[in-house]
Amino acid sequence: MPNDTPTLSITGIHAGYGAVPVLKDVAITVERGSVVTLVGVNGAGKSTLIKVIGGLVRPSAGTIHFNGADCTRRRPDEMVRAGLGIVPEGRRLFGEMSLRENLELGAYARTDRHAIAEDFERVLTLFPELRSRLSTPAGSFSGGQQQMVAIARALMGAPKLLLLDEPTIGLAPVVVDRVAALIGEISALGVDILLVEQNAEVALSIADYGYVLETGRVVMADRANVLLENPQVKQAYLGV
Amino acid sequence: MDNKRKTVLHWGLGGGAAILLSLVLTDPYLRSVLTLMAISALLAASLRFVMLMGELNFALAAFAGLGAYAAGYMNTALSVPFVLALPLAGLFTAVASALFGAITLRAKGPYFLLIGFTFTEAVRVVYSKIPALGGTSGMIGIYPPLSLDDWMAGIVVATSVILLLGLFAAERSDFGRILLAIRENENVARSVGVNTYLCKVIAMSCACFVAGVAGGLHAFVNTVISPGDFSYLLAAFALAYVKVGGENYFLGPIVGAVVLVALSHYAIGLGGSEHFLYGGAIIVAVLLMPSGILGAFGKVGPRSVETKVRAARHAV
Amino acid sequence: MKIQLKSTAAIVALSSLVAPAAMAEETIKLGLSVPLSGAAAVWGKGAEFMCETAADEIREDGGISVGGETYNFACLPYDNKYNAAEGTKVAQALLNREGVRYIGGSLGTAPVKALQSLAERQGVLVFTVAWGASLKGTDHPMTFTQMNTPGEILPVLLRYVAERHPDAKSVAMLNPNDATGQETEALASKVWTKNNVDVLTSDFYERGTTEFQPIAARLASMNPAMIDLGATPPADAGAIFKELDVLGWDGVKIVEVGTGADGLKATGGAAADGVYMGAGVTFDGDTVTDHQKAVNTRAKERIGESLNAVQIGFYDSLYALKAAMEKADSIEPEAVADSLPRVTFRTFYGGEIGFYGTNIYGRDQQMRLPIIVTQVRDGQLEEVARLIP
Amino acid sequence: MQHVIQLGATALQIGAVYILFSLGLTLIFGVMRIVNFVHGHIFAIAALVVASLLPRLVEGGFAAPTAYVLASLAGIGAALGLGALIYFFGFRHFQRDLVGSFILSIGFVLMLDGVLLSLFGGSVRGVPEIFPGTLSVAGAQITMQRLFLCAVAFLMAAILYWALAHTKLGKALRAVAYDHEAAMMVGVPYGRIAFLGFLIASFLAALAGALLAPVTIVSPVIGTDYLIKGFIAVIIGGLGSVPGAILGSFFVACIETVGGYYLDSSYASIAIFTLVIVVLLFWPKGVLGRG
Repeated sequence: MPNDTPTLSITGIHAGYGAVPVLKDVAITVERGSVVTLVGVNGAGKSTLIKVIGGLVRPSAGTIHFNGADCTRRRPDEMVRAGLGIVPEGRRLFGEMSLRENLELGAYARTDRHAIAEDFERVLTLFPELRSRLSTPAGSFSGGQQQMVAIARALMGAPKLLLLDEPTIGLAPVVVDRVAALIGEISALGVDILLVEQNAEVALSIADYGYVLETGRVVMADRANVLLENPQVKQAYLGV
Repeated sequence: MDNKRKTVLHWGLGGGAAILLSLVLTDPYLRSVLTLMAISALLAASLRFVMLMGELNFALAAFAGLGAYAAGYMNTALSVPFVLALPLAGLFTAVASALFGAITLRAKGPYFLLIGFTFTEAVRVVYSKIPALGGTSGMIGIYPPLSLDDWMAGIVVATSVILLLGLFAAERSDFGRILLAIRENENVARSVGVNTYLCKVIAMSCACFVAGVAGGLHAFVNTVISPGDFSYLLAAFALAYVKVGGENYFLGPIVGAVVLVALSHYAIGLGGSEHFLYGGAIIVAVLLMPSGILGAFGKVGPRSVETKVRAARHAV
Repeated sequence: MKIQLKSTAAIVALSSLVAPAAMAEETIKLGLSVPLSGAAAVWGKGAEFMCETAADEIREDGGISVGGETYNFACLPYDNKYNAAEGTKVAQALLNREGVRYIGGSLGTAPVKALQSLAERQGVLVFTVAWGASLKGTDHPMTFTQMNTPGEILPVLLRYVAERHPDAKSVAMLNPNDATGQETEALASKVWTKNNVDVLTSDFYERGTTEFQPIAARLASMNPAMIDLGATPPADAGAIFKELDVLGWDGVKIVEVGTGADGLKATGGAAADGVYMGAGVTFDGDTVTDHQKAVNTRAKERIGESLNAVQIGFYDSLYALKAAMEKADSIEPEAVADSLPRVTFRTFYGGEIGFYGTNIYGRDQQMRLPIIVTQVRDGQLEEVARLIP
Repeated sequence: MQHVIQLGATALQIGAVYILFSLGLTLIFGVMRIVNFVHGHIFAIAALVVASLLPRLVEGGFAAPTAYVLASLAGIGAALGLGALIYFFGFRHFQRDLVGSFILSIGFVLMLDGVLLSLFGGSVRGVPEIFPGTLSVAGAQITMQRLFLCAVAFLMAAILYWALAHTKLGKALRAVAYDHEAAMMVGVPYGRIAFLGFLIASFLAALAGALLAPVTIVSPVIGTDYLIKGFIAVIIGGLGSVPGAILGSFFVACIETVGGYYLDSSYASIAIFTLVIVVLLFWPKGVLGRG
């Protein structure tokens, strides 16, 4: 691609709740065509960072550039319109609504009916097992299926960048593999990915680049395969 | 403990000054304003105590009414002396509120609030149906002993100071910390072995004891009570005192009561426009001073454990 | 504009706290404890208007002469919100802040009880339209009633209706669940029985009710010859008669202490026709004086409906006070209270009247007002009988 | 038998109004998580505008139905204006803050009490009948006016029900009610949806006011009774639940009708409150509330 500005570039982000600071001077870049992962333990500030990028939490300092435009104080719906897709921690499906309605809501910000219908088909091709259950309430799906629905819902927004917050948490190993494979497929479709994970092993094995977040600060940043070999990472996150 | 000594000093100075003021004031009108301020402060502090555990006790008006009617009935029909009627009214209210809480505290948030609201309105109809309580025209002749007549303002203020001190101690105790923990996350509190339901019922009962005594004081000060005195507006005003004063401070409801009661005594001369002014004051206070007068003017007096981890304002 | 004026008045009143002697000496402040907000606001507003009207008339007539000095009345209306707690606040403000020594009129049994309790301790003279029987009697030597109460109205009204409709031998009663309703109900069922009318049921409903269908269904199901709505406010009564009309009930309609046809017609429309009222005042017809018409026209502009007996009481009390002050040659409340039962004065209804009531209440504390039986006929309120006790 | 039908018809008519009223309360709670005490005044202002404009328009030569439609439009417009004002200067800043929004709504209630009283006076207003006549169904009597009211109320409830299920806005409202953050993350503009939800709720209340003006007592305090009944209905049905609001409204209307018929009506009020407590003993979040 001729355009080499990164898809997402955030610098010097400080954020928190009330007087409690959560993120301190965080900087992250997602280059075009890449899968980037952010690993860290519970409470490191990963979900807060997702909310900051998504526009749900206002940073007290710092800037966010998305697709080259300054999006620091955009509202969440503006971010989605600009091409951001979020798969939130815990799936957060609309449990009482049908699968079809969940997918339709994923395309809320779009108005191009034709393209939405195409994406609908494309998503169902990606998750063929969902096709027969379109009118089932999303809340009645199994954990793994809900994760698929959450990803499908985010893809319905035709994102340029997909934020995945702990997509493998609580899933059986087989399903974790499925999710990992999916991320590769989605990336191949031309969607950049920022994967936030506690499961560093899976995350670093599918990512191109990785960041390690500890108590609100980025403490390490390198190519994913390098981080995988890093003894500190190994000890702290890979249980080796 | 230097901090503790400072707290005791504050209470001694503040409470002492209030009691002294109630004794030296000779103007009957200013005395009546002062007693109303003290009773209002008690009601507001009672409301705030339940807010510590994250619930809005809108049945406050009903329980103040129960206290007032209990005190009034004991005094006029059973000839129970004033000094005994007052704590008994509080106890009666505490027991009644424990029963109420045992049923309703299974519900939370808006449900609990709205049940309180409907309970208040229902209890009022019940009073009006009981001739022994004076029906709708109210109960009259609730007099404290003649010898105490000149001291009533002092008695009211002193009782208020003692009860407020009790609430303050409870808030600062381990029990108070449990209530805050319940507000933060009830499930976490339960998971560490706290019987949260029981704690909530006890807290409700303690707060309503105070409300009941406040109601009893109201009955003895006014000598006349009617069902209309205990409409939901009483709780609404108490909430206004808490919010205007500053809900994060123990002194908040007291400051709010003093300011708004003074304001309402000014506004009473405005006839029908009183509501306009009172409503306006609440709106302005809530919109412009989200953490109340105390929040706006800095940290005055003993500050409650800062509890409310407010989520950062969502960009909505 | 109005608000501003009143605020100024309040500031003046407040500053009088600081400098009590600064007020003009020839003004006698009359406190009014009336509802100025909520459902009964229109009664309070009308009361305020009538007090001011009488005060203005008296001023134009040269005021009150006592001991060579000329005095005038000033009305201070305070909102008692119809409950005892606010009634106490109002009493404190009027008596202890404004230093009022006369209550020109008060409305609402609960707040008036609160007011009376404080006023009696301070020797303040109280006029009231409230009906609570406990407010009256020899225990309350400083209290006077400025309006007919059920004790005066019901015997006359109910006998008249029973005589007019000799075939109607059963009645269903409904009253608001408040002090006036309860007092009215207690007396009315006795009077009906005395007139050989069978009371089928006697119900209460909550003030503020807006859906009257169930109530009407219940009343109609008893199939009474008469329906007596007692102290039900006219607007509520109109709504009930309308629902009764829909249900096909047709009989004798009574609103014992109905005060005006406006509310009745507003909600009842044609169904209000034929209703008998015991406290209504009509401003149509030949007997109405120009003065009554003129005052009523101004009242309509100001409060939106015709004057009623409650509000007129706030006019009559001023003339009664003027007469008593001049007779006693004093503005001391005790002296004035002493002479009140012995004076006569010009009532708004026309004619000179005094006070009576010794045989019922033990003292002459009730204004000898005419008892007017009115009926709604073809949308107009007509006087059908008048009795001066 | 006849009185059973009459009672049923009465309950249905009263329930229809409570439905319009409580649907708004439940919608606002669902979307914004606030308890809106101003709802009664939104209702009252519509009724008051209709009641004061209608006689003037009729005097001015309009036919009664035309005048009624015009007055209703004005009333609903005024109510929506008030709703928008209250939203922008108040509730917008207090979304999902139960205590803050509640105290703010109490402030608005007090202020509007004063405003309505000084604008419209305290006196009761009569509104001429628009649709004269009564209908007799199996021995039960219903006025045409009430029938019209019922028809519109049920139509509105049906439209709302349908719209929530099938339109984009409806789905967005449900999504926001279910999980507002998740809704924001899929691109639902929360602020706009909340505002629209508030306006729709205000519209329902205003419509109820305009419909009720010709059949009931119109005074500045008219809203309080409906507010209490409406809240009871949504507590019983479950806050935020649309079918719950409908169920609760009928429940309240039935108790009020049957209780008012067999007991006297002030005991019926006590019965309603007692039953709320009983319901909550078994369903702490209302019958159809989320667990």
